[in-house]
Order: sequence, then structure tokens, then C-alpha cells
Amino acid sequence: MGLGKFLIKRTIQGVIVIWGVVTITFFLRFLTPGDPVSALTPPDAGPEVRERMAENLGLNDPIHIQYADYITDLLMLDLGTSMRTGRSASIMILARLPATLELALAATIISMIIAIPLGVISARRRHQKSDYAATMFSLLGISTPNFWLGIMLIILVAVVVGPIPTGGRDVSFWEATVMLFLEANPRGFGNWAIHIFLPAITLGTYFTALLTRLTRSGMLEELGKTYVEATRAKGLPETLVLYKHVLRNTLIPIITVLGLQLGTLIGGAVITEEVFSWPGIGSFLIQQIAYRDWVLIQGILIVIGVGFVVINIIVDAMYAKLNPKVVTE
Amino acid sequence: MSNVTDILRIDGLKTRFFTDNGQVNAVEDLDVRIEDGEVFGIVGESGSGKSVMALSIIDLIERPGRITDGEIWFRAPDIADELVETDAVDGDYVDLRAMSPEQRGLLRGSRFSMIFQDPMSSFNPSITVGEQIAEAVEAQRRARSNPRSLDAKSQHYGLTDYLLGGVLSSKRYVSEPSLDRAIELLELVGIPDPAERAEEYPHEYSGGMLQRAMIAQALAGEPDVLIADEPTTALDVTIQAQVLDLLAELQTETGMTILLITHNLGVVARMCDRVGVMYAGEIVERGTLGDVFDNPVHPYTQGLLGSIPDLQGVAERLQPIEGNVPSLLDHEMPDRCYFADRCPKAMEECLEHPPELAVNDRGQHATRCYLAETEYTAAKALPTDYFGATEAPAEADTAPEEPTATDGGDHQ
Amino acid sequence: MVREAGTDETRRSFLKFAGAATATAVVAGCLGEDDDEDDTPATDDDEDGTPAADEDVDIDEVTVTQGSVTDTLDPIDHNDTPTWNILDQAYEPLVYRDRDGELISLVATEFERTDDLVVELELRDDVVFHNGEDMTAEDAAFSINRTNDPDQSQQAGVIGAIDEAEAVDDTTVEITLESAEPAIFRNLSAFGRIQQESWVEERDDDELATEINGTGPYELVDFEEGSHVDYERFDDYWGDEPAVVEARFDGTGDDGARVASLQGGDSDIITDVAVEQISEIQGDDDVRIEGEPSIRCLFLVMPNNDGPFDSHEFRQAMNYAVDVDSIIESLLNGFGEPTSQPTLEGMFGYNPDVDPYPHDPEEAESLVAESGYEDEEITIVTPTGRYLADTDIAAQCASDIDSLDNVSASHDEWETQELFDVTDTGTMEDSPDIFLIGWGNPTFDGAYAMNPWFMEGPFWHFESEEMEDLLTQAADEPDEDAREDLLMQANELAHDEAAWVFLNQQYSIYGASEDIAWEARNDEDILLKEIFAAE
Amino acid sequence: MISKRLKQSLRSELRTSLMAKIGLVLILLILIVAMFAPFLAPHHPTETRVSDDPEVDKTDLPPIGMGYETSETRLVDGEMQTVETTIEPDHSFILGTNTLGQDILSRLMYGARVSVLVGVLGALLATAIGVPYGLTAGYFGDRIDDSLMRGADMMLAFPSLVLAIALVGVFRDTDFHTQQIPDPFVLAARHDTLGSFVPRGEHVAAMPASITFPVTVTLVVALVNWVWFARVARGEAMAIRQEEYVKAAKSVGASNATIIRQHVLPNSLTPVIVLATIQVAAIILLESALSYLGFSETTLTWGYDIQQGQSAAATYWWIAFMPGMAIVIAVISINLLGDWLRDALDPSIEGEGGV
Repeated sequence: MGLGKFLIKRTIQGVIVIWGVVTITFFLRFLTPGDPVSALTPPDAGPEVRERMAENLGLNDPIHIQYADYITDLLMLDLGTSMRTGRSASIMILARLPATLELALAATIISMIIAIPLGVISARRRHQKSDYAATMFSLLGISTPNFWLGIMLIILVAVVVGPIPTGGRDVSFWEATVMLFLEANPRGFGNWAIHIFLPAITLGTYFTALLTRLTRSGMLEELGKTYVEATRAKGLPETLVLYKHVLRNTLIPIITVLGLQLGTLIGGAVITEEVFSWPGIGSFLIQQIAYRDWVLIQGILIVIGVGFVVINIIVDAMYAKLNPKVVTE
Repeated sequence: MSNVTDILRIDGLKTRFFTDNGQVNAVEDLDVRIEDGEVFGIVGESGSGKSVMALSIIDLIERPGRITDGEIWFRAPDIADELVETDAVDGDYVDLRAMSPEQRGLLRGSRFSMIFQDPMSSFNPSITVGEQIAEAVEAQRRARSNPRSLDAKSQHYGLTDYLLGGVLSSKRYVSEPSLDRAIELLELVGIPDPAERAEEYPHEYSGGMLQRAMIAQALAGEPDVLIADEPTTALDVTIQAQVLDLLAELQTETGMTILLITHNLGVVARMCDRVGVMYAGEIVERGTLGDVFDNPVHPYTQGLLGSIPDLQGVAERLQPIEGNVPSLLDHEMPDRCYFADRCPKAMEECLEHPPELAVNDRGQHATRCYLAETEYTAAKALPTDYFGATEAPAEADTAPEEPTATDGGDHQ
Repeated sequence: MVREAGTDETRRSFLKFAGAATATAVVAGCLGEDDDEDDTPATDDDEDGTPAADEDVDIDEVTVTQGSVTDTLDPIDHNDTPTWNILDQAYEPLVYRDRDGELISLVATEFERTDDLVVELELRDDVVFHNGEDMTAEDAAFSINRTNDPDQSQQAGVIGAIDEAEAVDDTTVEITLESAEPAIFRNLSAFGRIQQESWVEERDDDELATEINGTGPYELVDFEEGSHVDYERFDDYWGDEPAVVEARFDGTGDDGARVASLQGGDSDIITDVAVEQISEIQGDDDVRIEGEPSIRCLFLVMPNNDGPFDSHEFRQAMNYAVDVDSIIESLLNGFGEPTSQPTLEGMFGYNPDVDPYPHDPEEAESLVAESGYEDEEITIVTPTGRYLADTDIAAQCASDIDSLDNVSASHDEWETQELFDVTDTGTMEDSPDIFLIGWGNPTFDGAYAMNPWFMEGPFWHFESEEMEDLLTQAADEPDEDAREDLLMQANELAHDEAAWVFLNQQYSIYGASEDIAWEARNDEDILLKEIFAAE
Repeated sequence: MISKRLKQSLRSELRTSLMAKIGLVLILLILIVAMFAPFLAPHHPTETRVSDDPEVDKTDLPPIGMGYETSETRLVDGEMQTVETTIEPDHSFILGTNTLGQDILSRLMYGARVSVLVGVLGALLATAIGVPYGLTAGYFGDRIDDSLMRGADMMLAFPSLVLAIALVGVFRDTDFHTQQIPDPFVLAARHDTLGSFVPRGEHVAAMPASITFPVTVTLVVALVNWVWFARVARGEAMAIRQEEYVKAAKSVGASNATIIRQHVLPNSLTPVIVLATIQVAAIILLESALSYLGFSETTLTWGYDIQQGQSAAATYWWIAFMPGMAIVIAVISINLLGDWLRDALDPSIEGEGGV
């Protein structure tokens, strides 16, 4: 089976899961006690207004028609109309997406920069002080609620560094880039970095700890394999032995675990955004839950669910690329 | 000490593993000399320290293991010139143990290389075979392109270079000439269509082919000493002979020294000039093939050989020897002949650890057994339950492994 | 040095507030009077208070950080203070209030009642929209009608009993009313923001929610949803050119983060400073507290449709049980005043003869016993993060009531929106049995404090014929004095009937940079045009 | 079900691992505290101490040993006054008090009850849903497996916190959102007129008569996490159905249900137990996140207390710090316990990744 064929198979599976995600969210609306008409109309609206609204929303149609309409709309990337603001849900959600992506990416990058070397060192110096320290760190990291960590970091930074902004995003990465290249103004980037730093650390901690753990145990397992000795025996520099051979092979299974754990990252983003007033899709979700705007809630769930599935397909593709057995067997 | 044709002299080598359960004396006070250009066989049960000895020579002992004592003198006049005036030099010989880890690292591949038992697990599964062999070539090419400096660290290739190599092809470790050389080597070891096979991954190879590739990889640095650790154990019987023939052929061509580690006496008989028999971390008997095989002195050697009907056979099982594989835990190694508890000829003398004793005047044949000097008499024999009575409790407590009466061709 | 920032200032503003009814305005800052050149807040000789303003200096950029940032820029699509604070800069009402709550002209130069059910407003002729086109009376009429349309507006219920607005000529708007609606101009000082008819009609909901075309002194530069709204000065503004050139409104939900953002120099004004953070700000030389008694009071609503709150004695007992002074002293660090009636001191209809209920648990217990509702379990529902220390206050009220021997009480925290959703349905049954709410009264008129709660309508939570009579009479009473007397009677009745548990008057507490001269208003508005550089 | 060998390896693992010992001791401690909170808590957990009399007012007291100097701004007669004060801890409030003057230690002890209850019940419920599901899929394999596990994959597409928030959003308007669970100790103490049966009777009698149990949250955490159990159970069932004894049972005509009950289920329990342990930690974290966000509607949980302390965190750090530490300690000790069980029950992964 070639890589292409593998990906096609995986994509078909992905589409099925996405269909499931969409269907689950569609029926979620029927579980909610409040009806959308009451949410959309003023309290003193008469029955004819309500009837008109229900008609407009297609709520009088039989459920399979509603479902078909819903799917058709989704295929045209239309997530519906916000119950509270009457605006296009797609546009509102899309506006929040970059902030979340920025945060998640920053957290992932920070995690990888810290966790992989830490895991490598920890495995190399097994049962030494640095190993115990790294192990303690990762145990703490996976056991700390990140919203609390965020609050504590805010206090800590205020005490150590003095008052620095700890909320909001101020500028987007895109704006900062534009400022840098068009106006030769690095201030935007400085601002961006200051604002994203604490949220990214907060969000990244669990991931860092998990990745350190996985890297450590994966490295230990991998280091015990004969090919490592063989690679050393042929005189390859230790750096290459560790990184080109051992770490690479360690990361192959880790990648799939991380793909699944991305959910944790997105879930973590929701609460991190809430702590740091980060204007992303997560704080938006919490806000919409408060407003009970089910169209937006459904839209956000679909975007997150689909994003998760797509990312996992990409992860699988990476896995297939790194692990020759998948494709050839 | 005067034999100038020795390429390797090992004196009093001790390699220990410091585990949670205690100290394991994997190699215990081992002395051996290996002559330039010979094929030296090491035989013994698994767990006798054969592989650890090999890894000690090539300096691949990993934590929690450590070489705690001993000297490994390696004949290398060019290195000796460079290290002159230090303790590490004795004439044309250098003491590997006295060299820095970096310096020792440089000897891997170029002076020593190694063939492992299971080719499938000795290749990295996610990198093509060609690339892995080319790495070996490249390592030696880079080492040589530097004027033979022992200070060369990591061959000037660090993590940054590796990371850049992901982007810039000029920064890649393996160069085109090395890849070409890898294909030549594959051809040399008799792999058909070497250029195509070089692009394949280990799991696409058969076992025999992969072992050939392993040999090709080991030859990449044109080593002085090739350590072959059970090179045929994992292979089909029919393939074993081919691989052994290939090794013998290559040895004749290049004149390299081969240290052949095996539990298979047939292989030893077929390949080796001289033999050492290992038991519990030490060589209990050594000599020429004829000395040891025709005139074994040590009861352990005798036991091993007892089951061989035909020395020309390739796949022979060792005769089961009664008793447990010895514990190598330090606190369970009493100061006596380690074999005494399993020895059918155990005597009172055996309660004292025997030194190496010459069997005859030619000086080649020696054994760590009092029987070299004394005749066995039933009068001095220890009672049969002597060890069972005194050491049973200790044995019951440890020995988590299955008690095995045999060693042996456990991979067949 | 112990900083006594704003002590005199605060006292003065407080007194000023208290004296508003008798119109002893100390402040010069009357906004937007036709001939008024002086938009400054009070010149202040107290070096620790609001810094003196230097009006000739431009301020490059001002950032205002509130608890949240809006998700719509359509003025009719919300009714929420942080959103108003953002839109105030760009969308103007026809009339406005000065710092004492007196009505002043803005876009409308004159406004009067021409008939019982008709009012007329005369508009300026030099007002330009941000897109460069002239404003007409048609636009103003359209905007009022749009706000009054329940199909699209969330403010249809609060703008008042308007039938229709009509442009009489280019500069005159005539509004026909459905009832007398004495507070109509007050309502127009908050609602009916002027938009351009043609501009609105060309746009769909998404565009209306993300674009601005108003007549205000600031035009929209950028709206990053969930993050911030950026403004710059509108060059063709009809009024005086304000000092602030560019401004940003952003939102940070966490109280501590807002303070950090002020201290870190990210923000120049922050809203809703938590009581615990006040000393932090006061201790920092670069920033200061701007505190102002607000037009909002907190109370516990007890719908009297059902037991135990249908009992007059039980309701009174609740008032005796809650120790408002302790709440103010301990939870609010003194930032609050006890209240005795729905209307705040200084507002029209306030009855000075009514005193707050004293804290008297024994009296409370005996009243509970008298009511016949002994050993009731009640749960006080509170919104979260909506008002200063709201959950703490609710928890303490519950604790006070729980300490009575014959009632047990706890509190329950609901999402603010969740609570609002069930309390504005017009049916008491939908509401929790007892809940905390804060009611702001930008009209400064006792009718607005009581009518929504005591007469049938979305917020109706207290049924009393006597009360309804009083309020109906007041609504139809053209004579000011007579009307004031009726409202005072209504206030006294509300107190005696213990319609609510009367808690505290809320303070608006802001943090501000010492670089700007800006003084908090009591109506919770923040106007960029009132910000100047500190001298 | 617990074989002698299992006990032995649990014991030996416990003997050699300091971390396992620490974990076990902490877990026992937390369980004891949660169970006997009315006896152990020094104060009533929700009793407030708010007063305009500074003598009576006990709000914002620091933990013992943490007295400090600060300035406090108050409004007195309309004037802001900033005074330097020294804040002294009070010895009857070991971990200090919050903004309402409630004793933090007592609140933590009562908070442990909710965390333990939700954690354990949630994990049990998730096991009850996930294990049969996974066993069915794994045992029957093929089509059934495919369709069942594809369904499970769909659940996995939602991050647990996101799904939990959405589900709480759905279910919170129902009547069973929270449930009052009477506290038997307190009730006993209150009816114990002689004061002889319940130790510290008066103290216990004054404690809350019931605790609020977040039903919705418990259901939701189980609904969010059952998939992991399904995956593990499926893997085990797939392996076990290949075993000889299963084939033998089949050949003598045992029904599928019997085989699953008698062979597959008991033999797949080990990894399920390890997973369940670790899931308790995950659920405690999830519960704390939900109550931090205000979705749990109980006001006596660690997550809620963090949220309450957040706005004052810069000044009164301990209010938010203490409950967070409680969560960290609880979760760490459960993770240590999980590591211990895994190392002991599944020697194939001994020493890898564990502490």
C-alpha cells in the first residue's frame, strides 16, 4: 500500500468520523431544554412572531429535512446564524480561530523545545539527579490544573518581574509580522511575545510534562535495543546516534499519542484562554454557553471536532512517512 | 607478553553491572591474548559473559555497567606514537582503558567493528540499509579526512549540523561518495542488485541478506579486529554456512582478526584458530582448536564437548550440564571454583579459586582447573549434596529466571 | 508616604452626587452645551486626586480595558454597559446627561413636549456621519424607530412607550408616544443612537455588527472580535476636537489581569477594580483609583407570588437579618452606602424620611415566627462577576439569614446571562425565589427605579395594588411636585412592604493612569472626549 | 480475583518504591479527611466572619506564619484613606481565611469530599459504560468492532473539557443538576442527645447537614471518559479471545455472554483497574476545571475556591493557592498509585516511565 493510498483510506475514515461529529452536534440541540425560538425572540413577542421565527428557522420541518438542511449548509461552510446576535456563526467563529491556533502552536513549540531535550537527558542519565528532577517535573506537570497554574504564574511574574500585562492578546501574530516587515517596527512582535508568553507556558506545561514522560520512557525502551549498540559500534558520533537514530524512532510512536492528546491541548486552551482573556475560540465557547447560543456552541464544537480529525489525519501521514512499515506492509 | 604478533592483550578485565539486586560480575578477572590475523573463538553458555567481554573491548558498556579494572592493550603503532610519554603506551601497544572516551570512540568502526546476533534488531528499522551502511563509511571517511588526530570530537558534526541537515542537503551527514561505497560493500558481501537493495528498509530484507548487510556495515571502516557476536545464531541452518563462508573469505582477503563469539561448537570448529571457553565471567580453558577440542581438561569444557557427535556439523546443541547457570551476583560468588557446584569432579581443592594453570609446556593450552596438575581421586571428592546443603537457601531466594539445565541454542 | 489619593475629590463627588437633586452643581463640566467651550472635568487643586488637565496637548493613544469586549457593534443589538462604553464614542444619542444627571443637548439642540403624547426635537444641521455624508432628521427618526422595533432591537422594551418617530423637516424629529412617558428624554439620552438610514439598509447583520458609521467624535479603525475595538479621532466631528487621537477598547475578564495591565502601562483606564485591588493601585505612583458612587443599587428581589416571600413579615425579617453595614465595611472596604428604598439618595422621588432597616437578628427571628414560615430553606441566587463583589455579598446575605435560628439559607451562583434570561420574562414563577440584582438608574428618576419591578412587565416581581396605584398615578401626573410626592410615597411603601432586601449603593471603581486627566462619571459612562493629558 | 502472586508483586513493588509509599499514604490521608470531614474540619466550612467590627471580622487572614505588612485603602465617610497595617494570622485558622472569612482548611476538607466522590463515581460509571462496550467490540470483532469503535472515535474527536462543557450546558437546566446528600455523621450527632455515641458530638452537630453533590458533573465526566475504558477493554478482549481456554469454552458450547462474563471480563480487569485509577486523577482535574468555570454549581469544591480567590490573588495569594495545592497533591498521589499498580500488575512495562 502506497502512502497515497494509505492517506486516502485514512481520509475516508476521517470523513466518517466528521459525519458522526456533525450528527452528534446536530442532535445535541434537541437535548437542550430551551427552544431556539424563545432565545431569539423578545419575551413579549406574540405567537405570530414566534411562528414566523420558527418558520424562518425551518423548525417546523420534519427532523430529517432539518438534518438534511443542516448538512447542506455545513457543506457550504455555513454554520448557521447566531441565536443571540443574528450574525453568521461561521464568520464569528472564524474571527476567533487565529488566536487559538497561535496559542496552541506557541504552546506546542515551547513544549517540544523543553520536553524533548529534557526527556533525552532524563533517559541518558537514568537514576541520576537530573533524571529525578525531570521526572518530578513531569509528574507535577501532569498533575497541575492549568488554570490554577496560570493564576499562580500571574502572581509570580508580578512579584518577580513587576507588573506586566497578563491578559488579552493586544496584537495578532499577523499584525506583528506586518508591523515588522512593512513598518520595520519590532514593537509589535515584542508586544505579541509578552502577551502570549504566560498563556503559552500555562497551556504548554501539561503537554511538556507528558512529552517529557513519553520521550523518557520511549528513549529508555529504544536505547535498550541492539541497533543502538550496532550504530555506536560502527563509529557514528553520539549526537547522531541519539538524535538521528534513537530520538527519531522514539518520536514515531509518540507522534500518534500526541495526535490523540491534542484534544487535551485544545481543552486546555479553552480554560487557558478564559484565565488570560485570550480572544480565542475557547473563551468564546464559554461565553456562548453562558448565553446559551446553541448555534454558536454547535458551530464551535464542529470546528473543534473537525479540526481534531484533520490534525489526526496529518499526524497519521507524518507517522506513515516516518515509519516505513506502515506503508509497505 | 613477548609475543609481538598479539593484536590484543587483555589483562585482568573486570566488568560489573550495578543493578538494584546487587553487583553483577559479568566479566571477572579475564586474561586473554588475541593474535593478529587469527580467528579466535569464545564459547560458553549464555550468561557466561561472552558478549559483555566483546562490548568491553569495543567500549560499549552502558550504565549500570562499568569496566572496573583491568587493561586492554591494543597494538596500534600509529596511535602509540601519538600518545607516547603517557601511561597508556607500551611499545607498539596502547591501553584502551587509559585513553579518553573520545579517543576510544574514534577506534570504533575503524579499528574494531562488530557483528551482532540478530540482524533484524541490529539495524534501525526506520532508515534504509544503504543509508545505515553509508553512515559507517562516512564515519570513517570523516575520521580519516582529519589528520589522524585523536582529539577530533564527534567528527565535527553536532546537533546543530544535524538539525540543519534537515533543511540543507550540504549539511547532511552522509555524503554521496559514502552512499556509493555502501553499494560497493553490499555487492562485496554478495547481495544482488545492491543499488536497489540499498534503498530498502531492514524489514524488506531476509535474515541472511540482512546479516550480509551487517557484515558489509562492519567492513565499512576496514577494521583491524572484527568482533562477531553469535553471527549465525538467528539464521536458518542453510544460510548459516553461507554467512560463515563469507566471513572466512573476507578474513582471508583482508587479513583482519576475528573474535568469534558463539555457543555453537560446530562454528568454532569450522572457523577458529584458537578458542577460549568462558564460564561465569572468566576464561576457564584456552588453547588452539586442537588443544581444547581434542584434549579438554576442564570438566566444563568436557561437558560442553561431550554431546558433539560430529564436529563438522553446523548446528549442534551443547550437552546439558546439570545444575543452574551460575549466579553472577557478587555476593553469591564464593571464593572457589565457580563451576564446583556443577562439577562432577569437584574436589576439596576446588573450594579455593583456581589460578590459570598451563596444561602443557607449549604455553598455549591453559585452564583454570586443578585437574591440569592433579589427578581426580574419589577420595578428595566433595559429597554430592555439599553445595545443595550450604547454598540452597541463597539460590532459592534469587534466580528469578527459569532454572535451565542447558544453555544453548536458545534461538533455534 | 501614605497616598491619600482622591480623598477630597471623592468626597466632593460624593457630596455633589448627594446634592444633585437640589442642583447645586459644583462642576463646570457640562457636556456639549451649545456655547460651552469648557469640556474639562473640574479643575483640581488637589495634587493627589485627578490630575489637572492640559487641554492643548494631544494624547496619542488611550486604552480602556473593561471586563469584556463586545461581540457586536450594532447599537441596538445589546444592552450592556461595556458595549455601551465602546459605542458611546461613535454613536451619539440625541440628548445627553451632564455629570449631575441633568439633561443636556447633544445632537438635538432643543427638545420639548409639544403635546401630552408628542415630543419634538430640533437637531443640529452640521452633523456629519463618519462616511462623510450629512445627517438628516430622517436618519434620526429611522434610528429611533429601529431601536423601537422588537423584531430587531433588544432595546425596544426600554426606550419607552414610543409609537413612532417622524422627520417633520430636515432638522426636526417628532415622536408620538403611546403613553405620557415622563422619562422619554432621559431614555433618549441612552437609546436611539443615530445611524444613517441608507447605510444601515445596505448592510446585512454581519456588516452591521462589525462596522460603524455614526456621528460621534471617534470613527472605527479596527474591530478584532473578542479582542479589541480601535478608534481614531473623526476629523469632521461637529463638536470640539477631543484630545485623544487614537483609542483602543479591550477586555480582560480577570480582575487581577486588568490591574496588571494598568500598572504595566497597557491600559490607561480600567473598569471594575475589585475591592482587594484598590490598595494595590493606590500604592502605585503611576496610577490612581477613580471611585464614584454610581447610579446602581444592589438588592435581593423576593417575588411575592409564593411562600415564604408572600409574607410581609418574612420579607421584613430578611431585611432585619442582613447586616448591610458589615457587608459595606468588610467586603467593600467602605465603598458603598446602605440603601433604604428603591430610589437612591439624590434622585427624583427619594424619600429622606425612610431609614435603612437596622441589623436586628432577634427581630428577624420573631418576624419569621410571626410569618408562619419557620424552618424554611431558601437559596439566594446571584449573578457572577456582574456587580462589585456580587457573589461575596450574596454569600454573606445567605450566611446572615442562615444564622437565624428558624431559617436556613445558602447561595447559588448562576451565569449572569442565565439569571437575566429567567428574570425578564414577566412571570414571577420563572424567577428564583430570591435573587440578587443590581439596578442602574441612568434616568435619575424614581419611576425608572420602581416601575419595571413593581408593575406588570418583563421585570415584574412584586404584586401590590397599592403600589401599582401610586406608580400609575405618578406616571400620569403632569405636576412635578405632586409626582415627586407620589414617588416618595411609593418608596416608603416599598420600604415598609419590604419589597426587596435593600442592600448597598454600588461604587464605580476605576483605575486610571496618572498620565491622563479623567474623572469617573456616576452613570458608568466613559467618554474619550472627557479625557485630557495630565499637566 | 486477586491472586497471591498479584499480592506479592504489589507488596514487593511497594517495598522498593518510595514514591508508591508516598502515594498510598497521601491517598489514605485524603480518603480519611474526605470521609471524616465533620470530625476533622476545625470550623464550619461555609460560616462567614464578615463584620464592621474589626474584632469580629476575620476576612482575608493569612495562613499561620504568614503575617505581613500592607497598606489598605478604605472609604471612610466618603474619603479614601490608605493605612499601613500589619495583617496577623489567627491561630484557629491554620491555612487562613478567604474574603468571606471562611476557614480555608475546613473548606479544603469538605472540598475533598466532592473531588473524591466525583472522581470515584465518575470513574466507576465510565468503567461501567466503557468496559462492556469495549468487551463487546473486542470479543466479537469484525463488523461489530468496526462500527462500535468508529462510534467511540467520534467521542474522542471532542476534547474532554470541551465536550464536558457542552454537556454540562445541555444538562444543567435539568432538575437533577445537583443533589443534596445528607451527612450521616452530622445527623447522628444531632440526634445523639446523650452525646455519647459520636465523638466531638457538638462540633459535628454544628457542621452542614448535607453536602451538595454535582450529579450532572459526575454524569458528564463519565460520558466524556468512558471511551478510554472501551479502548482498553477492547484490546484485552481481542487478545483474550485468541486464548486456548476461550476456544475450549466455546467448543463445549458456552454462550458468548457466559464466556465474556467468566473468562474475558476477569482477565481484562488488570489494565482496567490501572486505567480507572489514573482516570480518577483525570476526572478530579476535569471536575476542578468545571467548577472553576462555574459549571458545577456547588460552592464547596476546590475549583470553585480557586475561582473565588482569583480576583484577590495578587493581594491574598493563599485563597487561590491552597485549593490548587490540594488538587495537585490529590492528583499526584493518585498518579503515583497508578504508577505503582501499573508497575506491579503489568511487569512488562516495569520501570519504564514510572517514577
